[in-house]
Amino acid sequence: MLQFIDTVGEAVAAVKDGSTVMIGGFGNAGQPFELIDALLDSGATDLTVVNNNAGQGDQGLALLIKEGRVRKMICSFPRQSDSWHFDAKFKAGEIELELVPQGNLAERIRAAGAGIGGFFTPTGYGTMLAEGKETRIIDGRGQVFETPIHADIALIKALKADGKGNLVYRKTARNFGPIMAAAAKHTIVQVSEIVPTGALDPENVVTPGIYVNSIVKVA
Amino acid sequence: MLQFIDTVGEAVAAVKDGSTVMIGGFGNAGQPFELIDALLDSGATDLTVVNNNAGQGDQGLALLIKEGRVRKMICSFPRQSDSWHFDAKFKAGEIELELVPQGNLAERIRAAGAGIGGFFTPTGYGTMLAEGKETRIIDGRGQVFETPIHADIALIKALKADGKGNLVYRKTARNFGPIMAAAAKHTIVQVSEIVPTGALDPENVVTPGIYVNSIVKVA
Amino acid sequence: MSIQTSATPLGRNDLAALVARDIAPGSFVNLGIGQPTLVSNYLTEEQNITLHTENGMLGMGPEAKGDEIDDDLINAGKIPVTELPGASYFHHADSFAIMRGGHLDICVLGAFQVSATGDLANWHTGAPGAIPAVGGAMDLATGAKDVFVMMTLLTRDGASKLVETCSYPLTGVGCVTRVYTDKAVFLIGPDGVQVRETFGLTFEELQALVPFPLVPFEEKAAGAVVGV
Amino acid sequence: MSIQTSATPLGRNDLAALVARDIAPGSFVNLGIGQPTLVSNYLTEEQNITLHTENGMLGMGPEAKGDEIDDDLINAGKIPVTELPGASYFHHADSFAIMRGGHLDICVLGAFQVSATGDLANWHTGAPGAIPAVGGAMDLATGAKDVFVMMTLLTRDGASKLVETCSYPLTGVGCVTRVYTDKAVFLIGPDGVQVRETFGLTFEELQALVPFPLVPFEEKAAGAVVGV
Repeated sequence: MLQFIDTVGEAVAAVKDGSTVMIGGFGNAGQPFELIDALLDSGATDLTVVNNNAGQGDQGLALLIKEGRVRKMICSFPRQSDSWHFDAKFKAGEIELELVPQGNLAERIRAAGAGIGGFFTPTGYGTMLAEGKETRIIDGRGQVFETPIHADIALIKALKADGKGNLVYRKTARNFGPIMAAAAKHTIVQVSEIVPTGALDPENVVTPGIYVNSIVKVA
Repeated sequence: MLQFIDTVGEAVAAVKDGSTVMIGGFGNAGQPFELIDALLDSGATDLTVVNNNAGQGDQGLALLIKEGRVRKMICSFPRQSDSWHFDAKFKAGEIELELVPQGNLAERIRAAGAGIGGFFTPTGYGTMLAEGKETRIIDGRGQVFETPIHADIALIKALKADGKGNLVYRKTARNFGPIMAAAAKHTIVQVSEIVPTGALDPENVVTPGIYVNSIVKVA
Repeated sequence: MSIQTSATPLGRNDLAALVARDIAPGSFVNLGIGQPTLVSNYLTEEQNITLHTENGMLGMGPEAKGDEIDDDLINAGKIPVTELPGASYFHHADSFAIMRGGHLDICVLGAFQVSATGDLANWHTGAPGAIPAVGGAMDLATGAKDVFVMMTLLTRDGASKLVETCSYPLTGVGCVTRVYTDKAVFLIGPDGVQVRETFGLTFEELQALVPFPLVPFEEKAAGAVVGV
Repeated sequence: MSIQTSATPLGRNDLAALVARDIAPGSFVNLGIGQPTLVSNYLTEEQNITLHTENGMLGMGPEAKGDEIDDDLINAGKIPVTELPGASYFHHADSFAIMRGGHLDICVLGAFQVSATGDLANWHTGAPGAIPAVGGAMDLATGAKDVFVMMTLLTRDGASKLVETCSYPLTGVGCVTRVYTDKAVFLIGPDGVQVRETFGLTFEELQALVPFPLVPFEEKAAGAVVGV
């Protein structure tokens, strides 16, 4: 049942130790920084985190990693100029990494939401990221079998929500939000604005409310 | 290269004998009637047609079937109270039928556009529509392997197009349009209105122009 | 037996009202073509149920009348419908992702037969020469969290549609969780088929009509209201 | 040889201008991070090229400056960019469906190595202890109709990056169709690696740098402009 929640702290109480947590965003666009900060405060640990990156600088996901709360990262691009907290944990053998081509990451998340048991894709065929995976030749092209990525929780950021939990996003901040909302059992959304039901044009809803569990407005 | 074409007749000249043609629409909503009529006039034959149904009454797709121009139908729901032309051809053994659960039809069309080589789905497992297909148990559920449906041509209907070929639809007339546009090598769209580039909000574009080849305005 | 709740068999409308009462507030529901459509007449505003139609919409309203009719706004049965505040439209793959991804709380379907283990047969008689048509039935049967069936218990010839094994071609395997009939409500689970209530006959009279052993409902088992 | 077109090696900007000239009008193009980004500076309005960025946009404009900067509008390199009329936004799975479904006419990527059969290595040095990061490189390499590589022909140590077989971990197999370098443009096809033009050296001098046999360009083979 959809809930409108007053504080990010109450919203992230749904995250338990050992949870798999998807976190939206690509770069800073679409990162639910306030929810991530609340997750840091919540103390939840032993997390598997799904995000495109593995934290940047000294904020958000990078701090979760620094504090040793992330057991495993599933991401496409961990290494960046300012991913020092991940780099340190990785080199110390204190964090597990599942490196996934970005398109496979997106498609595997989408597959989880869409009830697909697995799919074949040419991406990664013949590379070390396909090692140990099932492959087959389809229509003359080598393809790799990839499986859905499900999550217990999704933390995402949208621009507006209406009373039914329908969401719209803004520009490239949309990125992983819609597919993560569909792939997680429990989706928590921070929005800039809550509008009355009926205020969003049904043609323009990007994430229907069926995928949303908790909404919190962030100033 | 995107083309704006004056008449439906010129637009459907891209359909050749033997082509696989996807036709949008669910019921009358989203059916590109004018394009289908033009296809009838064009004389193209030996077609494989992908549509949710197999024609209704004495119009559109039903007439293409009546005239013997459709070699094979790929659809989910051929039998209706007014599908008499399909029924007659089918009983006479003059048309081939590939019956596909509607969700598999949609997902297979989507897979073609998205470059997926095939996928496993629980839909149809243990039924006669899975006979002869590869199956496996994934996470304890029986699943069936389904392959993408590609097409030479898509004929679809949208509400508006801009100068870049971006499309928006109207209500439940959206249905198969966006996924067929992506799955076909050549997508022909009939629209009610052509608006200047920049007149559609980039947040609300449903089909980006990259999927569109020909646009014809139908009064 | 104490499970009897009505002195007479239930009519289609009473049955629809019963199904509607059993849907939890806030649920997302897909109602199949035919008899299940009647359920929408008995959903209350307080229940705040969101209806999904497979042809690309959440927040579907009642059937459209007169000036409300819009050729671009129809349901899966191709009947003109209306749009409620908070509705949304999406394309067919996204619509079936909602169904197949397990996001619908309940779908309500008609049936030719339901088996003791929840197999569903509702799309094809298998008769020689019959032209098959499946539509979205297999996706709904396989994808919804709970699949409710509404049907008469007996065929016109008096045979039970609740059977040990379906003789008609299957729509889905082990997918039905409840069966609402004119004579009884059945809950299908790992422990067999429980009879939650009977209408106009005793448990023993009902058992005599159904060709496999039934189990009287136990209060500790699954209750009435299902959904979110 | 008649294929030489320039008396000196090409600088990065001249090379970017050459790539831009070779893109057919109306094409949909993805420019990778780094050197390929320079190509956008040389695309003309008449070419009507639509740029895609993997993080969910078609119709990307130039880098944003000053007041144009919007934290919600960035490219794959996380640089603030602008929006052109006719742009569209979509989520990550839809964005990668564009790339993976073969809808982009051309992508332009940097590389560590390209093999004689078009294998690409551009994501990982394979050095012990190096933290790998792949991003969208494998999707672009595998999905675009044509994959152009821009790189210097030689490493700082003077080794050819055009190799018989890649020693670095692969990004994609047999995917590169053209290689633009400071010393020559190479076309990779079923008949081997053709040299379309050289910059500041003869075919024979070029051949001496590359560790497998090159083929001089024949006019009948693939021309210059590629795309829609």
